[in-house]
Amino acid sequence: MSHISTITFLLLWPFLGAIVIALLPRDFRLAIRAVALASTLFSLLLAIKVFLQFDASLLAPQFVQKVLWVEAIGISYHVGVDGLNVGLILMGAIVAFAAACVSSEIETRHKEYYFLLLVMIGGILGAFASLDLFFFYFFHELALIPTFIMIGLWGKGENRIYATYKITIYLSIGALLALIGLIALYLHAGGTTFDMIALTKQLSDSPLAPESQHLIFPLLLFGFGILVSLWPFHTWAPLGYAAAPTATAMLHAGVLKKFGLYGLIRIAIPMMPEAAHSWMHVLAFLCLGNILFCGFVAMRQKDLLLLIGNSSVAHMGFAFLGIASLNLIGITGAILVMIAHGLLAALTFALAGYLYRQTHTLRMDQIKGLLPQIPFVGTVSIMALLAGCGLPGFANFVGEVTVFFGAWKQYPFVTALSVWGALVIGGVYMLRAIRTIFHGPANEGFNKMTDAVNPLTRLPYLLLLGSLLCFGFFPRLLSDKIKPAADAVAKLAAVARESSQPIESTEATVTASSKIASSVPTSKQ
Amino acid sequence: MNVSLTILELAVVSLGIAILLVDLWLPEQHRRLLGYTAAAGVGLILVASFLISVPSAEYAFGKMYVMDPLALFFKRFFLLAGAIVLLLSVEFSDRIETGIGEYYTIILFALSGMMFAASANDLILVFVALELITVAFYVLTSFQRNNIKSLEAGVKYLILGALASAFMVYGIALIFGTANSTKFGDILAVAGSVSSNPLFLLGILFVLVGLGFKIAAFPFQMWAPDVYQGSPTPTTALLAVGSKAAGIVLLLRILFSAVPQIASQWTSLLIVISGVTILYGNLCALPQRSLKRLLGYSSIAHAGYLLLGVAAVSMAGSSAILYYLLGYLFTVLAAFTVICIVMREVDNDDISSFEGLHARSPLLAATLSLAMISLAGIPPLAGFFGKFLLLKAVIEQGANEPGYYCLVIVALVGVVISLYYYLGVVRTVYWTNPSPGQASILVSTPVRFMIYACIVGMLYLGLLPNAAVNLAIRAVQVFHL
Amino acid sequence: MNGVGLEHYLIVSAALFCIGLFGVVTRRSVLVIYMSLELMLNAANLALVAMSRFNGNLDGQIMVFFTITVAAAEVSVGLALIVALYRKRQSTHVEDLTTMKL
Amino acid sequence: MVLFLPLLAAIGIVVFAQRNRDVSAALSIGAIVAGFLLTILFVAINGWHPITGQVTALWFAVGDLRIEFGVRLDPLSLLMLLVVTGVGGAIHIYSRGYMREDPNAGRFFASLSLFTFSMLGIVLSSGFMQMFIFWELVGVSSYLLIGFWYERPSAADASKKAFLTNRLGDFGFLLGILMVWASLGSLDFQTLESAVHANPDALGALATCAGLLIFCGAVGKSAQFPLHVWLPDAMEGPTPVSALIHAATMVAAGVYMLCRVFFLLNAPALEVIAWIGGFTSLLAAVIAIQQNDIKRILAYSTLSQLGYMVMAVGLHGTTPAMYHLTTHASFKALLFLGAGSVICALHHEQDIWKMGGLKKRMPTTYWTFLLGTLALCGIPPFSGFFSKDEILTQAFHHNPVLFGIAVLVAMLTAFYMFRLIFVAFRGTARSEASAHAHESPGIMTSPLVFLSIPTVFAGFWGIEGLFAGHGEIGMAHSPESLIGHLFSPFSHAPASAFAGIGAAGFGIMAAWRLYQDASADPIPEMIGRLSSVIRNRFYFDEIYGKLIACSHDALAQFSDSVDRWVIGGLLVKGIHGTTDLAGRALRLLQTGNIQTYALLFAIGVAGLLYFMLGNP
Amino acid sequence: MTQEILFYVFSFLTLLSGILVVANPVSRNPVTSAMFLVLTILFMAGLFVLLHAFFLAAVQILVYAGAVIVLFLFVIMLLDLKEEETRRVRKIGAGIGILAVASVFGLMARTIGTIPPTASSGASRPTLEGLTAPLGNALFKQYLLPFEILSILLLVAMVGVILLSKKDLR
Repeated sequence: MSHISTITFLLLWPFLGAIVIALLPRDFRLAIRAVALASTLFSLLLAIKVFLQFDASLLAPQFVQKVLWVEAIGISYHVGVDGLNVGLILMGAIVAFAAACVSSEIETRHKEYYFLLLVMIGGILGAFASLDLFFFYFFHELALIPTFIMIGLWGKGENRIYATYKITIYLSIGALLALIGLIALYLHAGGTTFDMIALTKQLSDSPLAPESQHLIFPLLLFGFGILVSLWPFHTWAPLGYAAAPTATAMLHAGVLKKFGLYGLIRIAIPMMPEAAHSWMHVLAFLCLGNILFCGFVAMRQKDLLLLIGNSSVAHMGFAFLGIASLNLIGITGAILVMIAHGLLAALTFALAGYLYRQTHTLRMDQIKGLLPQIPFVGTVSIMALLAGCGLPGFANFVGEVTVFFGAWKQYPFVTALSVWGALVIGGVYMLRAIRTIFHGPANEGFNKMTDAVNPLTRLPYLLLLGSLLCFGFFPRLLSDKIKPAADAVAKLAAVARESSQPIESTEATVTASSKIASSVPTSKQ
Repeated sequence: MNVSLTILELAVVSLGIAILLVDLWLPEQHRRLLGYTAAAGVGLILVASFLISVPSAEYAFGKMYVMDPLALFFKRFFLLAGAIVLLLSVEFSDRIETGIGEYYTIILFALSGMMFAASANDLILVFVALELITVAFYVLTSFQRNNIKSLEAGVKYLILGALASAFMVYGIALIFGTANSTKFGDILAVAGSVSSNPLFLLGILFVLVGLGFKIAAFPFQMWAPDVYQGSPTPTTALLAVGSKAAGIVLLLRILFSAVPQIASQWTSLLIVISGVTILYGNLCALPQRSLKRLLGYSSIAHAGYLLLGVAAVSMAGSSAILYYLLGYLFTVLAAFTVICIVMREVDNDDISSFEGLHARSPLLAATLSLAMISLAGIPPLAGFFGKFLLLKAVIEQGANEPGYYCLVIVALVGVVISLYYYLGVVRTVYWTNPSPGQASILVSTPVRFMIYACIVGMLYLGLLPNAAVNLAIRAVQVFHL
Repeated sequence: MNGVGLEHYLIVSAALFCIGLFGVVTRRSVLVIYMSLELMLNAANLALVAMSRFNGNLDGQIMVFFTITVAAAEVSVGLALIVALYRKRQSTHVEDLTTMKL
Repeated sequence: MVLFLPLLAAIGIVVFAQRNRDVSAALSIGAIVAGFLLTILFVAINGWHPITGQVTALWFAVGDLRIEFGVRLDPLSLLMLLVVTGVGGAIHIYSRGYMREDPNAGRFFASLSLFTFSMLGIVLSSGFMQMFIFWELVGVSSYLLIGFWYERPSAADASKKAFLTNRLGDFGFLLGILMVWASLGSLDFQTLESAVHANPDALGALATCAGLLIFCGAVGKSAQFPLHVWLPDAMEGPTPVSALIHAATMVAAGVYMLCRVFFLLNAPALEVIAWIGGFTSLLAAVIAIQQNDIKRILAYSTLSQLGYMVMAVGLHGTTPAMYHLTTHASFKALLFLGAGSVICALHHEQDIWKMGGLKKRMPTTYWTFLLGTLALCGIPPFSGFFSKDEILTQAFHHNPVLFGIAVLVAMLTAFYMFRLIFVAFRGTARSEASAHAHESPGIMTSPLVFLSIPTVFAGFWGIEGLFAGHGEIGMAHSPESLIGHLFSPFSHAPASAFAGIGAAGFGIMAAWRLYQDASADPIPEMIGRLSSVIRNRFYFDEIYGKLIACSHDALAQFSDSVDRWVIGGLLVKGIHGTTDLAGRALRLLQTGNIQTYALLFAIGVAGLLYFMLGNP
Repeated sequence: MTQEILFYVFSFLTLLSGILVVANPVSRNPVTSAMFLVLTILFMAGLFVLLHAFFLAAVQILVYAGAVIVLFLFVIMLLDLKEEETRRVRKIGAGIGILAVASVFGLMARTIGTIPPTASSGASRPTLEGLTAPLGNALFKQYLLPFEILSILLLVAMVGVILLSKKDLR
């Protein structure tokens, strides 16, 4: 391989930064921070370049680089972008830069912190850029470890240790299940290559036996599901995010968490479409657990961080729903939701982190009426929270609506409830947060707040908000790039649908639609 | 008779005798030099071993001794481990009141035993080599003879070791009686006819008991925590790496070279043993406060992981074991190096004495954390890729026998449990602050060098496993699978 | 020796082996445990010799030779340990050797 | 162009002029006035039936799903455009005066412009999705406006309530959209309309359901029963906001939407719509007669009038509905602005029983207010008469029961409006503030005057022509037809016309009798408990509060406890605890006693042997 | 026939004294155990002779009885070990021990019982004589390597024993 792909550079920068930081003396705080900012900025610029140069009309992955790594079992370092991940990488790079920006809140052990942060960022970007099953997993794990350590070391709150353990154990279980699934997939496909592209092609030509599919798919589904906090394996998420330092929460909730969803779309569905069909019903109902159940839980939270955490879990439900619908619209919607939620989660956690630094608590019964004191942060927060309940103009709305359109035909009943979750439940808890924290009369004791005035301080928030608005106003920027790849996935899924029993599914639709007819008057209250 | 094949072992033995002799005349203050000399000598032999190439298996002493890629792989492995442990012993020498020269010598002799074991192609040689290792370890374990823990560990190891030896001898007797030979080649030749003979199977089982004791597999694992805890730290390190690897290589040889048919019949046994060992080690390690004891339990768990590869009864499984051991070597030695140095300051291996290590010595803290992370099987370190290969090998067999899937689940549960206590160590190292009285720890240059070597080894194996994997795959070609 | 075959010898050796094992399991003096271990090794030797004789193969007897040597070495190290231990603890009871547990 | 001016203004204000009141006001007003003028210009040039009926641009497309953004210009939207820009413009100008003291006026005007933008978006939208998007945006901008004084708990609560109630409606709306899309495969009004025309049964069995779901959206936005509760509370916002949102434009969006998608609604759905409209109008009117807050009276009156419009739609009368919408927009805005003027003059006093005698002190306000009231009550020749009359006629022809209700409502309307007039403007001052009130400044009264023009004259030219589709009926109206039109109600449907006038007259008389010189409300004495029931709005808020507490809160509590105890506690902690326990238990095996180890060793061997050789 | 009788006698005596080593109902003194161990070894040497392993029989007596047991006794005397104190008699432990050992024995015996009786019927009469010369030959030619390793082992044991038991080193 003579040339080195832009993507490789994109991944390389954070790692290079990490190495440089490791070599710098620990007193050079400014230099350390500058290195972190610069390396993430370079990555961001490269990601933008890749995004702009990406040609959606070509189905094959672009900016590819492939280097044989372990010859004996067919692992190679293979990176590249196609429609499925181009947006995610861009989103990841944006969030990474923003995360590096907000890391100024760290006051102890800068060196270790930025080192871990950059490793995490590199891992995240790598996980999404990988076209090799092994590296896909490898980078993800690489990003997870700094997550745990950062939560433990720089986390906040009393039970951060418990949270660290919980998030560690949960995510490890998920990752390991997925790993087993991936290995099994590799072996059942012949055990010659870990290359995703080759595997997808091979498996679409000669699909796996149904028994194998039904064995492997649930492993991947639940393994990835746990990583994305699929209900009922979600309890790690709110707690973990509440305890995590801001940048970690941003990166994990925003980007790394999407790994599971991405894996489902990238691997599980195209490679095992038949099993996907039989399992998607399960997923569709579990995602209701995310949307409704976690939505309700979010309504009860007293701590803003827990609320955001639960709402982030709830939002994952929409992505699951989109995936469960197994059609072009749904999958595109799921990816849109992933990107949008990534930006949004990063933004909300960044803001929550800012508030926390000012107030040292985020309990909603204690802090009230902050808006007049911090107009900038307050306004951005309100916009973020409103985006969280699916307001048009923000990218989330586009994603969610697309998901609804995609899922409606498959699961009208589930979709109806999800719409309820998106519009009503989401509205209730987000507005509640706005109402208590920003609106209303100010509380005594919180009148020494300082707003973000410095343009550099404002930059991450504006960057994230701007991206949200940009994709919200011009969703075609994303959707046109996603569509061909999503279409390929949906087509693979559709092939299997035709081969499986079509009668059953229509029956299901009819019963479900009669259900909806009866359920509508009651659900209107 | 091709005696020249044993050149490496002979070199080690000669080195040992030389050290023993030089020790007699060396003044007290130059003792340190002795250790460095021994380590350098082993290192030299290691380097020299790369001059040897074995395209195919070569035999000596009437096919009793074999030199093949597998043997060479393990010889190098043991030499590497030996060099590091010797360096570690130098660091440890002030805590051994008497006979440090003898300590080095016995380590070298144990090393030669391991190297013989790697080449053993005859049950008698297996027995003798194992006994050399074991007896050497009896002495090494109880070397701190003023420390009751060390003596206690020695007694425990001795009694259980002798018990295991007895079983092994009995097993060898039965195998000899039924197959009428102790040579692997002959056993393989007649295995078809005797593999249904219960007496032969009994013999194999008894031999497995003996080896199971060495690698601390369930149900012969009881000694491990006590002995790990009580022994001088370099001994523990060598025990964890060398003794276990010797047991594994013999297990592999016997099962896959001599009686492969039986091995493939006994998968259920191997699966159960592997699974239970993993669970036992990890569960017991959970509430552990003594770091060395924790590593003892963890070594049981790792024996279980290694047995995964054995249970897979496949080339992939065997090569995964080799790779895994290589990673384990760097990881465990790194961990014990840190423990050794920290315990030099406070004679206590309780996890609490590692509190705030990050402030006292960032290098040691990072090393210990990396080691723990690698043991837990997290990328990008060696432990991850090793587990990956092992799991892959096991899943590969899953199509033939569903029990393998259960084994995979058990292994996963084990990994998750292990995360808890490994990260607990990391937490102690980084989360807490040192108590005021504790000064920062100085690390001598050779040790620093050694630590770097271990870290580089972990990272190299984790990041660029290609070479090691190829090496392992080539080494296991000797098996009749 | 018509009536006495290999299995008789083996049964005897197995019985002796198990007697030794029983001793290891139940006796509490480390010394007696060592003796029991010797019994076990001797039982194995008996089996080896019998096997050797009935197979017409001398290797078994060579093995016995080695076993005896190893046993002697083990016992000597073990006894030295006991001496060292006794100096520290004034006891050779296994129940006194439980500083490390759990 | 019209659409984006306010958006640009909003962005401009946010980015550049948040601190500068004058600039932001100027930007905002300029944008909307320009929009108004442009609309007029457009109509003047192209007439009511422009050649370029619809221009669209693809916004987003995936597979079957095509979301297009377009501008649809037809009489319906042009009329609405005029209303929004015209009335809205007046309100903008008025706001300049009303908000001159407020330090956050910049934010106010930004929100106002955003609102106008969204509203225009709804009006001009060419497809369902676009409409839904702007629909939501209207919701949020109204949220911002109602909660403008967010430091006040009541305002913050009201805005939250408004948004959430709207959301409930939107829920149905979106489901309806999904349903329509699923069966017809398009979201474009034009395509849909032709599809429905080509095949009336295209929606199949779900037609009623889909129609009603879409109607849900209107129920939320136009505050129909049972989602009417937000509107009165929304009066917590600044008065121009009340005028803009809750009188003229936002609430009208529901009616407009119904007219826009009228082709999708089948008979059963319309039946339901009509009844809901009728019921809402009656309910609101009854509640209105016992309210004391000047803005709340107007709010309930708005509710009632919206009920009228919805009922009209339900009775197949989109034209009357739009007609009434237009006229209502102008006179209700007028009334609100008048009320605002009063409130402003009385230093934010809103209780009518603390006013009185304002006629002399605030003549402009009074007279314009009176004009508005007369129009609202349907007294000829004011505009309200004509539009209301058309609805009555429609009801008369289609559903006599609803006709009865409508007449009753007309009477009640006249009653409570004149109660307001008598109590607030006539008589003597009942408080210090009202005694010293002064007329508002010109910037506030000029919109009043401006708005009173259509209030008075809008009825003269009617709007039937617009929808009939023949000829160009613009501003230039021939006097003959105008005169003829003036009397047409009496000629072609005398019954309903006279019923309306009669009812109104009766109401006025009753109000005159009761409140001519009343210093306190005599009604509570007359009807006792019922009064307090009415005053408390039939306890709808309380019932809803309970309902929500019982449903969502209970569900939330349930979920939370399941999360906390079952998943987090039982499962996670249970598994963790079991593991830990197993570890501790197993550890006990390691007694440290070599004998135990040996024993376990022996047991292990025994087990091993048994396992392998026990069953040969 | 004589051999048969001798076999049974020696076997019986071996086992009996073996039992008395580990479970002497009369004495718990290590010295007694050691003495019975000598007996066991002597009787076993008899069995060796019956198996024509004359050299090994001699070695057995010389090494074990002559050296190992003496070592035992030496240590016992050196440390002046008294009777094994009977603290709590762990009946449960002993019971489980008996059970486990009995099951091991049962399983072993059962396995041994499965050998085809041809071995004992005398069909293939064993002719091997465990004489010194062939043994020595094998030991120093074929088994040179293990022999040498054993020498290292003995060296290790020697060094170890000296280190462990020496009272004060330097």
